[in-house]
Amino acid sequence: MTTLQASPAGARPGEGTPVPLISLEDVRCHFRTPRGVVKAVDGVSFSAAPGEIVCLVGESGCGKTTAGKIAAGLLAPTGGRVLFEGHDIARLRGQDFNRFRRGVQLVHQDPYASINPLHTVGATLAAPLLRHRFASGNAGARRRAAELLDLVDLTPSADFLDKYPHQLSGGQRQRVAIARALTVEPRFIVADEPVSMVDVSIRISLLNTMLRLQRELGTGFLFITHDLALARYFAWGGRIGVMYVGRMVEIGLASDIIARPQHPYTRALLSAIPEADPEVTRNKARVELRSLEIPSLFRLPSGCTFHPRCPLFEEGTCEVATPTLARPAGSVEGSHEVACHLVTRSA
Amino acid sequence: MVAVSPPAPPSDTLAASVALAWYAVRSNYVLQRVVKAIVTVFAVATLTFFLVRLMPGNPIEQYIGQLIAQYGLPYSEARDQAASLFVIDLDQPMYLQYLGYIGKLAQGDLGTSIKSQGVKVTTIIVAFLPWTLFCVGISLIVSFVLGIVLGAVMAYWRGSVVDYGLTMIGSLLHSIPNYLIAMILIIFLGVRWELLPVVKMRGSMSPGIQPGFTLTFVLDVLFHATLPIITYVVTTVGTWMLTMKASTTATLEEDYVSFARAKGLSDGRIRTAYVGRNAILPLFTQFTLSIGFVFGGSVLIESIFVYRGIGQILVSAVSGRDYPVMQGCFLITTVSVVFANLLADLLYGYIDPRVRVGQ
Amino acid sequence: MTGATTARPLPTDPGERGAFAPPTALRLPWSDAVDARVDVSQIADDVVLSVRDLTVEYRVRRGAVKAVRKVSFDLRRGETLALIGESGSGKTTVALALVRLLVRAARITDGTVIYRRGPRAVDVLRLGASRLRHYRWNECAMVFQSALNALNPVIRVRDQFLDVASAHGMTDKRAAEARAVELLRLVQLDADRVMGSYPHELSGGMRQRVLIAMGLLLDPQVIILDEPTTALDILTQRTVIDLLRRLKQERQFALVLVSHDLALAAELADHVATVYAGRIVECGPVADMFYAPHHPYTLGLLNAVPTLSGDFRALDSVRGQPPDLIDLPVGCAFRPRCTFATATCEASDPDLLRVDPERSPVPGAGGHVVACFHAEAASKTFDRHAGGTPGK
Amino acid sequence: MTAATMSLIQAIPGMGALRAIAVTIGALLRQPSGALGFLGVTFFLAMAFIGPAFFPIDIKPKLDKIYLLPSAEYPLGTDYQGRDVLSQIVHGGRDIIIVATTTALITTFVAVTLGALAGFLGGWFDSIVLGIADIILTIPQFPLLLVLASFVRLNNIVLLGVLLAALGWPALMRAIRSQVLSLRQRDYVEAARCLDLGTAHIVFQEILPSMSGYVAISFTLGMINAIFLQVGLIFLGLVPLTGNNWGVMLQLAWVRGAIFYKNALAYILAPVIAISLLQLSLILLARSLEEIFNPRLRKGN
Repeated sequence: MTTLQASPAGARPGEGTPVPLISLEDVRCHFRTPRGVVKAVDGVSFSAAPGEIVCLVGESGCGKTTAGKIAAGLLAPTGGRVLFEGHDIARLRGQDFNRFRRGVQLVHQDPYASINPLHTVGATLAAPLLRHRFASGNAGARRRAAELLDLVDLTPSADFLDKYPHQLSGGQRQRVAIARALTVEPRFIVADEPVSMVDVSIRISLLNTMLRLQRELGTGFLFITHDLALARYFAWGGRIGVMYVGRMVEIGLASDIIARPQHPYTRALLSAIPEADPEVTRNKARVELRSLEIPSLFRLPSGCTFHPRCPLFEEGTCEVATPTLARPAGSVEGSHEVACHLVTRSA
Repeated sequence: MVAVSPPAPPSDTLAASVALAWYAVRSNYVLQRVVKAIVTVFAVATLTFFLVRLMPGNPIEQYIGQLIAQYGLPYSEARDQAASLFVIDLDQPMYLQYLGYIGKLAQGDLGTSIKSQGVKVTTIIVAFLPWTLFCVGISLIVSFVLGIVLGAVMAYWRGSVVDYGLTMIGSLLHSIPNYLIAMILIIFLGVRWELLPVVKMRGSMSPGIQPGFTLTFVLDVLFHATLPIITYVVTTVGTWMLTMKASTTATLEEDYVSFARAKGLSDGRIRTAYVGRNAILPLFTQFTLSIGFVFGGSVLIESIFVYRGIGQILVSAVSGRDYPVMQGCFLITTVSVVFANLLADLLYGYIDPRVRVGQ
Repeated sequence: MTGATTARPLPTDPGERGAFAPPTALRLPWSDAVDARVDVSQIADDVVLSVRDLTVEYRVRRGAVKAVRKVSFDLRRGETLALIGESGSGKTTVALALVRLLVRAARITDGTVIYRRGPRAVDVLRLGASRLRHYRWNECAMVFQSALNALNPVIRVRDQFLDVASAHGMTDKRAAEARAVELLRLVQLDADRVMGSYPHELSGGMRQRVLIAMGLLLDPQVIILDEPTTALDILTQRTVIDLLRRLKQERQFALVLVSHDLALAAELADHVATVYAGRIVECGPVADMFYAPHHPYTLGLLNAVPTLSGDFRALDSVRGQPPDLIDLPVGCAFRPRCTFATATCEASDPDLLRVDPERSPVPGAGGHVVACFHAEAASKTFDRHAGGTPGK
Repeated sequence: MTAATMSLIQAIPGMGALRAIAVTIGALLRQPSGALGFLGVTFFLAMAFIGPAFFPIDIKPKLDKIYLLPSAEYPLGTDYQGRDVLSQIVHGGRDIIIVATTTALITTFVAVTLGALAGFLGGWFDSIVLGIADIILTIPQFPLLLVLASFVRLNNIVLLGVLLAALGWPALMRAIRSQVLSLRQRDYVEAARCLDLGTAHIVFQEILPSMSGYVAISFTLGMINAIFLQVGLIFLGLVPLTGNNWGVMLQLAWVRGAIFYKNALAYILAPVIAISLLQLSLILLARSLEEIFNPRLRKGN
């Protein structure tokens, strides 16, 4: 069924891939607003190997969507660099830039807003196919569009080609959005909360489709979500990065982050999430925070931005210096990094 | 939002302080409105100056020519006389002339009428502006209040005969130009059915009446203002009705209205504080636009009813080519509108807590 | 853990209703509100809200949307009932019907909603305007899904509290304000700051807590919450959930929780009802529902929820799309999406039947009921999540 | 709005402009007010541009036929010089409609261009254009027109159109600008950017089709305002337009005191009703267009 050229087989971190497919290096994105400067993203670094799944997790306002847009090249960072196959995308020109442009695609959160209501599904898919010569002629584009719809499990594809978005459900629209991203045969897809606006009962099948694409086509994913349980499911073989008000506070293998969270914020999140199991969820140990107040993006706390809420807060340390990502005590090099003075102290 | 490059090192340059001032203005609602009002008045003053001074065949040269032809004055004398009328010193370079003109304006000197020699433009304005302000002000308020009440009724009873009828009337009134309504009023109420003594109602008050706070005076003023006020109200109320209906209908769908019902609040309280107040908010921005429209319309309405207000003076100044008067009337009309807009804007800021951002 | 909650005696003296009980003057007499058409003896002693055959339709141009079809359940004093289902299943419509806040296009075509306090009871669907106004908030408070828009944007929080107080006869402004402050502190808000704020100055979580505090102002017997945590951040969600759990214990109100979030139900509910295409298709004590579900749809929902604990396992969604509520499938509405469907399912719509025969077949009355011809077979295929141990 | 209307409208970009117009008219005719407005406008266009071919203008003064009551020979009576009023009405719409259309065309063009540029470029350009627009919006239009009319001789239809357009663009420009701003922010535009579909595709396929309805509404509103202003100017005698048009009829009737002649009722009411009906048709049309296009515009927010 699939006719896409599979990219080089996916690689796991630590297996020694020399050049990551995409990497963000100390990326900053500051917005100037009438009320002051907002540091939406403030020094975030991570990379993804070809075919790898990386999850960015955090609450609203943590900068995960901004980071995703920067990774997709839709927003220019105000500091730091984005590398695609080792090259700074800000310096890519002509053919090289086009290779990046097609190599990284974005799937938006809201399938009701991300598809132009005026075009049929077929027309939506045909435009990029024809423009980038992935198909020739209307008949060719239509054939290829049908294949792509099959690929995202919108079957029978012939039923969907001539439909308008308003005739589709949210889940079906999101599949169209994924198919549209696949038209240019990307090697990496930034998926920004792709299932948060889709009904609970069909979320998993959408994720399963995306996981199959990753397996079969070798497409890497940056999966952005606020739901750690979804992150665990989707990134089971990959990595999870946890963000808090513009900074990455913890990143590591998905299994490590979920089973052995190190950063107090990650721990608080994991302990706070209710689970669909009455016994488990009612007997969960809670991490109590010192404050319920979410810091204003206009006036971020000094030092570690989490310090006013952190249960481990230590005066004289946390509010003074900004912690950087480092290996926590007792972990394998490269598999797990935490930005916390106290957790990494004894490492 | 604008993405900025990495924070620049702090500098005390002029550009930086200008930028700072700009942000201060943008973030303060009241300041923003006041600056806008000042800029508008300034722009209009500038426009009138350059129209008078720079247009080909500009009134100053025309007037000088006229003086020479009519009275056989030598050029220099004619020129001096013209310059004094227009508050412009013609010997100075253009930019100084402009500055001088603005300076005189700031002192309230608008020049002297050409037609009524020696009469200060300010005197004319002081005599006629209050009548227009009175008429337009009353009309705006009556029309707004009436439109809001009717619009709310239409929204609550939407789909009923009342709603249907009022919508039809509203659309009809909305579509007929105000001067045509004025003519229709005169034709039917005055001439055909002879219900109103339209000829007697001309002017802003009857001759021989002593101004003062006496009943006779107030009644007489109202008598003369009746037709203009009816015209203004009739021609604007349709818009308010239809807009208020749409706004109320939208507000009725809001969660906080259903929530107010869930809380068991009384219908009266929900209608006023929850639906009414929120539904009126979007009408306020339109209200400011309407001030200018109604004020501008006074030009036509006052001519038709021969009402002695600033609009009629403007028309006669234009047809009589009395440029200083025209210039002054136009300026003062604009300033009135700008000032009324400013008031409405500030009132809006008071009513809607959400616009007071930078407090 | 047992699903059925034990009934607690209703305190006779208002002073016993906890430290935050409102002054007695606040409570309007429930007057002569005994509805002759309501036979109180038919309703169990501890039931505060008894819904029977509730049917709601929306009239649209294409026809009648059958949003709620013959829904029956009992809500007992101090108990939490969660209505779960996907969007468009009719769970919100049920909640709105309980306080009669349906939109114009909706018609309640059948059913009764009996509200009971002590020996008196009324049919909410037949209350006159002034009694309905009293019933709302005084007896039954409903907090909507969209906490962000539920507060009037141009009025300070203080005045919105006072609005509620004065609408329900609480004339002493100072007492009402003091009580509001008390309640805001109870929901862990900086009461003085919040009282003087406009809604837009508060975060989503703060607004949600303001609404909950407002809900408690008159100490109602029943509180209905529609998706109380959906728009909130995780840590804020946790605060709200913990708060609800604590308030439930302290204040003894009965709670109807409407949510698509199974985890929220698992956390807070005593009873859970699965709503599909306007019907309750399964209802039972929370442990039964999560550990021994009998309806293929409940099973499907549970199998589609990723978890944080336990072993990693592949999940899958319920296949297919929700049915068109104007043109429902013949027989069981879930049949087109069901893996267990047979010819029987097309012949008729299955009735709600008890899973354990000695309990009542009415949802919420303590038993586990299911509307499926293949409940036994479906139940056997359920593989419990590998976290925790069954509560029985 | 029904699903059928919805799909019809959504089919627009896939079709030619003519089909799109046909579909819009079809949708208009399905609403009572839309049908009325459309038929009214069509009637006035036909009367102004086809009518003169069948009704020769009556310009000969007939002193024995002054202020005649309506009769079979003169269905709307005669004027102060004994000329046929009906023929003047038939001939009197053309200039008004031409000026209104010219104004609306220029207004729409300027407003769409400046609005789109301001919305897309943002920054200083946006601030300046918006500032100018705000100032023009605040100045009362009619007095400004009077002042301008005293400097410029408005004896040319096109010039009048340009002048009216110079005052009419700001309101429209603001509306277009906010449309562009909101459309530009849409996720599907960003998706097109991400797919590198090119600026031409984004402008002509993603953004403009969603605005076509809006432009049509704006055009109609522009005409309404232009008719109001020009007739007002003519009525005050400030536009020395010669020939026949409803404004001149009104002015002459007014100046000659025709309102005081009871027999002249039809003469003076004829232009009043003609102008009012034309305005009413245009407003009904604009409102129906809004109803057709707006739910979709709002839905995207």
